[in-house]
Amino acid sequence: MANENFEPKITCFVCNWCTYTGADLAGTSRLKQQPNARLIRVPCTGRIDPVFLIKAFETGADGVLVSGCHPADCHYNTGNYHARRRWIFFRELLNTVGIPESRVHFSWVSASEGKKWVDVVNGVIDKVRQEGPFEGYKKINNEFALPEEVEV
Amino acid sequence: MNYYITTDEKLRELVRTLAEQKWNIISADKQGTRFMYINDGKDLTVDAKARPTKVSAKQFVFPKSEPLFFFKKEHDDLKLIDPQAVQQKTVLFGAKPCDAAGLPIMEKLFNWDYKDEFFNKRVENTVVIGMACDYTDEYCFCTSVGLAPDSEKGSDVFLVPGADNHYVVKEVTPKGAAFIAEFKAIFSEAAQGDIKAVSRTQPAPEKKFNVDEVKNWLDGHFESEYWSKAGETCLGCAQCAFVCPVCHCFDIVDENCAADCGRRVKNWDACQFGLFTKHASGHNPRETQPDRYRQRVSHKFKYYQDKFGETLCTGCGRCSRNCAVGIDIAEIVANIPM
Amino acid sequence: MKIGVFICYCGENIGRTVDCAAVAQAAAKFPGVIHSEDYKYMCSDPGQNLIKQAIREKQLDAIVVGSCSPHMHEKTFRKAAAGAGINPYMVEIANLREHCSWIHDDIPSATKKAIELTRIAVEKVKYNEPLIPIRVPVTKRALVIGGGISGIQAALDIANAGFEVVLVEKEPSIGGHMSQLSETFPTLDCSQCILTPRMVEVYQHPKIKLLTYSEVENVEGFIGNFKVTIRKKARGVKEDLCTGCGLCVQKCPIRKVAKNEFEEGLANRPAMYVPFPQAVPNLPVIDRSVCTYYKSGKCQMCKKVCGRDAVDFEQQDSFVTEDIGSIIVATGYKLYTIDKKPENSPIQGYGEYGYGKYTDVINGLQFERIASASGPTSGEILRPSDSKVPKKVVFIQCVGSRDEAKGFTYCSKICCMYTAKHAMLYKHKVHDGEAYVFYMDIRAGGKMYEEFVRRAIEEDDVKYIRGRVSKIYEEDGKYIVKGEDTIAGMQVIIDADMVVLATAMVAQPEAPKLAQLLGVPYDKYGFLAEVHPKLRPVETSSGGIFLAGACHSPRDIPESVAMASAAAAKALVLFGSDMLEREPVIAKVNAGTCAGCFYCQKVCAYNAIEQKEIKNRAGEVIKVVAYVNEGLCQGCGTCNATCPSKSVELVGFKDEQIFNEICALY
Amino acid sequence: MEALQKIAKEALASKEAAFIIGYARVPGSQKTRPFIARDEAEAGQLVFDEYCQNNLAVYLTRIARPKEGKMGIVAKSCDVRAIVALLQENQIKRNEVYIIGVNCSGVVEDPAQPLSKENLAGKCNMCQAPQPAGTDTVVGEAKPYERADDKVGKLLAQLDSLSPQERFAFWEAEFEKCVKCYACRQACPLCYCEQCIADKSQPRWIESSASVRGNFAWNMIRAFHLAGRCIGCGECSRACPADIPLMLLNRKMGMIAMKEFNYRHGSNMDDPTLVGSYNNSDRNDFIM
Repeated sequence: MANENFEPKITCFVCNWCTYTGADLAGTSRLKQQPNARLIRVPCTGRIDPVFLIKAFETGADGVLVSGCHPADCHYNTGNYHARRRWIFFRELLNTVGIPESRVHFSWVSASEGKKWVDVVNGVIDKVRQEGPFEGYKKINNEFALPEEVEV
Repeated sequence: MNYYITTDEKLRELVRTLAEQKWNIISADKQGTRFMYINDGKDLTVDAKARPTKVSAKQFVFPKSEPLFFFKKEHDDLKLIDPQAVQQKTVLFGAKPCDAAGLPIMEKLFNWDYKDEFFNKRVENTVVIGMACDYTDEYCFCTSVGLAPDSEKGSDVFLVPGADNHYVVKEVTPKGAAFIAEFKAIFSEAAQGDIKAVSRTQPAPEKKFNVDEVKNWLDGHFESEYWSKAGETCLGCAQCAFVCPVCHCFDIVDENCAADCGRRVKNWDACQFGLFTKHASGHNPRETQPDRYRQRVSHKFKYYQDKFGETLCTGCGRCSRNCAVGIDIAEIVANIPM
Repeated sequence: MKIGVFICYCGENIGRTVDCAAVAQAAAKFPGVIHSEDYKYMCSDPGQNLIKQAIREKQLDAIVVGSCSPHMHEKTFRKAAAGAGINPYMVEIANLREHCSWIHDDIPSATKKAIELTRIAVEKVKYNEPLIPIRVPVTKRALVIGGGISGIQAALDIANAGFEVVLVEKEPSIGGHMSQLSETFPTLDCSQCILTPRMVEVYQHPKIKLLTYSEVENVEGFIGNFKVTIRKKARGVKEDLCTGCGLCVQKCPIRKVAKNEFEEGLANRPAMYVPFPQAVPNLPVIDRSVCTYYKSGKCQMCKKVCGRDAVDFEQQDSFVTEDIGSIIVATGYKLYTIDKKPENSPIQGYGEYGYGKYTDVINGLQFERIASASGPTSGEILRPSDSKVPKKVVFIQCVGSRDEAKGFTYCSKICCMYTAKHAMLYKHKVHDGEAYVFYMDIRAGGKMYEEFVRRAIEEDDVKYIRGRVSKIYEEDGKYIVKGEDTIAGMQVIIDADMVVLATAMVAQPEAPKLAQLLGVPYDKYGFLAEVHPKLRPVETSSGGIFLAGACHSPRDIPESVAMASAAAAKALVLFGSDMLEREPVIAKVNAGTCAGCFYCQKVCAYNAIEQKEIKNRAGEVIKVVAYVNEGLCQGCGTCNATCPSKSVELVGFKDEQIFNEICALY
Repeated sequence: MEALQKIAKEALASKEAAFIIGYARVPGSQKTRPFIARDEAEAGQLVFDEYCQNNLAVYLTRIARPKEGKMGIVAKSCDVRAIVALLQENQIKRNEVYIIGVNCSGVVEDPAQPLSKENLAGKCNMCQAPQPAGTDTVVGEAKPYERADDKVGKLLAQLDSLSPQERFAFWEAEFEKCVKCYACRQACPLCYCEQCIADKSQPRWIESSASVRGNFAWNMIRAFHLAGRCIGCGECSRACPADIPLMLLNRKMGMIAMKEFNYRHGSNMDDPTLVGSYNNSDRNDFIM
């Protein structure tokens, strides 16, 4: 498929205490990853507003990954539970407007799961690469591209 | 003035020709919601009996959102980039008199001091094919604001429906004449005698008020008690302004394209929004919804008159027809305790 | 805003895969950046001086450091910034090491990513604002959970420094596993003899409040200000009246009704019992699951004989709430029960060695009791089945440990040493006996440890066989141990009289539940996680909560004691100041736009959102809005994401900052 | 109708209510529209019948609060749910409102046409209890009516059967029509924020331009903010001048609330809200 040469852009929103630290551990352990993910660190998955995801697609993300502490492990006790409840709605909403599950991923990665983080990141990148560029959003983003960059 | 004859089928053929020549072609949609770009003759909707579309055609000369320029920050420099120029030739099919009349009314606002080149360029590039209207409902009041179902104001070419899917075609402006000349195959010349009388099936809208009397009253009744009840149930949405063929308020905002670049955009705005007049301090001179409703009526029937000698209304009735809480501007104006 | 960017090579760590100079050059072109440079070691003194100098000379408002994880050096660079006169919160870190150079090989793509990570940080810092740390008072009182040697050591260290300690132990007595041991390696001194004085010291210490037979029920609050609810389980004995005379235990008519836990099931005990003679406190407890009274309402012998009327059958669990500033977790370990698979655990069963089926296949702690002078055999090595002296004993190491197939990847660390000790103790007591040890490797790192193992082999003639045992079965009263000697390359068959399994150390089964109460991460085995494996080994990611002993990972007594003292020292550091500075990352409400739906209040885990009335000039309430109690807010930001109108924002991670970060990714 | 007027007059006369938010006839038409009766004479104009489509609960957060007396409101059972939702969300207190419940026999979709199976408002199809509960008083009688096809449900099922690309294209065409007039927001009884996220400019999460992209953001966030909260009155769809089928999204969220949590917002003022509470056993299978 033509998608093999496509390098997807993955915007990740991760909590500071579990996933960010887990990603640190992956680094400390020198576990190699594909270079397509960009992490934005927030204190807790509870801080992650669905508008972040929309903005990520507006800035050209082909896929989004949201990750935090496992249930019951939240540094702030319940932030991830509230986050999960929002996601249950939001992912269905995105899916209904045509932003499919294959582009919006969620995971629980703890501070000790460096290996899991690598598997999750690589898995998401592979999955989105297979999906190809997010043409739908790219088209509506085009209106915001600087004129000289518009393909006529 | 020259007359021509054409048919429904020929107009569709015209659409095909125009599409080949890369014109922008605008027609009402089949559902009667709005005007839209079409590229295929079969999508053309020219129907004198149709209710005016819910949203007027103004966005093709005054877009709901129009970039004025783009900017890019480069280290310690700021680069401005013009948007792509408005160039494409455009034709608007089937504008009712209450739609077409909006263009010359708005033209005054966009040219009284600063000449809005975006608006002017779009108007200049657009051929408006107006059409006599054969629709009347309780919301229509074009006759109250100096128009009529067969007003040609704002049209370059004017269609009057005849029998058997025929249209009598009038060239109204030189631009219209040039257009007809360019597409001679579509418009066959007709002698005065060839024009068959066309019978309307609907009565013209009744005259609900006199604009001069209304203006007189408005001149002296800014503080009238009447307003407190008139706008009381208004929910403060901008539906009325945005569907209106002549409401022209806009807001200018900067939007991010990416971290180091953005665009300055001119967006529709509306006086019924609480934010419209809200100051940065938090103070709002039009604090309540009745204050805002007074503004809407006053702008249409007084301020625009004061400034440009015209009523800022074509009597299409869209704002009232669509209002979720049944506010009818003609009723409110007609009920003014004069 | 004038921003400075500083890109660190971290020696070769970043520099090897990221073209740091190129990153610095690219950053110099970012809007707002007026200074950009790279340096070998930004965290070093000269590196920090570069930053300070640039801040002063170029009058920078904010800086971005492209370096290691913010978890590593964010504080360092904040301090450096503060040293040069700008607010320490005007600093952002781009994680170019853990999140870039260490995980990628390709220099061009890693460099491109590093530039983007730097741009994210630059865009964020544009909306950073100067913040002032929040100061909260510290309750100078520690809670130690677990009364084994780690908990005892931590409690004594803190108490001896003059601060109050609440020590909670779930069993009726403190002492933990160490009290069960016979002798300790590598000195072979008597475990009880060195431990008991410490237990007594705890009991008598005026600064230590000892709560045995108690468990932590709930934890609220945060560093310096925890509120801990402790459940005191009903002993059936009034602690204030009981003198510990032991008459009730002697008179309990059902003598051998339950397995004696302390003796690892090698002996029985009555329903009314004291766990072991040296128990602290020396108070009996009624085992309600077996006591006749609780079954039929009859007997009451203990109550009748008690001269102090201390027996209370109706006693209920009670709760105490303690104000605590720091918590030390020392919940210890358990031995892997090899006969069945634990629930909800990655651990698999380990059936083939016949534990639980063959009476004389025992585990290490059972051997400790057999070898102990105070144990069921009074220290004579007799096998459980027939109380005969075993003439051939096989010791098997790594039962469970280091065996992925069984669900364990880790090494239990202490088994090499205690197996050598067991074999040695056996040989010392049964001179004509034969001791065989099956091992994978000998891991004897530690002072005098290697020498100890050599002594077992060379002086005590313990036969070490490198290889695994495949099967044990019973034949003619012997346990046939089939194994492989990988050095000799042959099969070994030993007809043993007794087999001792060095089973894996596992976490306490309740550890995850406790960790959840405390908000401390744990691994899949239930061991609690430290915040940094090297530099912060006793601290957890929850401020004020520290780890001691085997609850963190398998470790022996000296290591546990050292860790306990380290944890105590961490608590004492906290108690060293009256006020605690907290990160000013807290939520703030915009009362002007707040609509008062109070969804923020519903999602707040800390009850930090209060309701506040807004009045007009006439004093009339015009609306009720949310208000954040700064002392309680912990800065998770869940309210911010929940608020539909974005009227509450988390300082430090405000919408504008995150918006800019996302926009930086184009 | 007389009973309604009588109760309204009494409530105004006794100063129980400062005003009554109700319906009045549009002159010369069978159509009705919201009307605020402030005295007994005005109370004589109040009507209720099958042409009363509006959900008047929206006015409870829009209109200036009276200094004395309660806000009186005429409410169908569906409107009562909106009122209960406002109670659940701290926007009003029960003792601030005087609720005149009206038994309902269904309302029209198109007010130019009489009520029929074909001309039944979408919300009436979903109605579970035409008799309002928990009101201060109830008038009228609820006659059974024939339910029509569930058009929204059908369209949603059709949409769900498409590929994501096709769904995106569907919404792209729909949202292209959006003019950002915010009629959907203003007509919604549960959109009561003093400052909508769409009006917040620092940062501007939702572009104020009526660009397709800005319209996507707006409509997604609008639906999300109503997830687990929308009571299904359909006023957003009815108010939309661009005929965007907004209820598809609201309905989808409502279906999730029902499927995952067996929850209907506005059913009981003491219920914990869906957003703002959680359960350890909430669905977790979509999280790696």
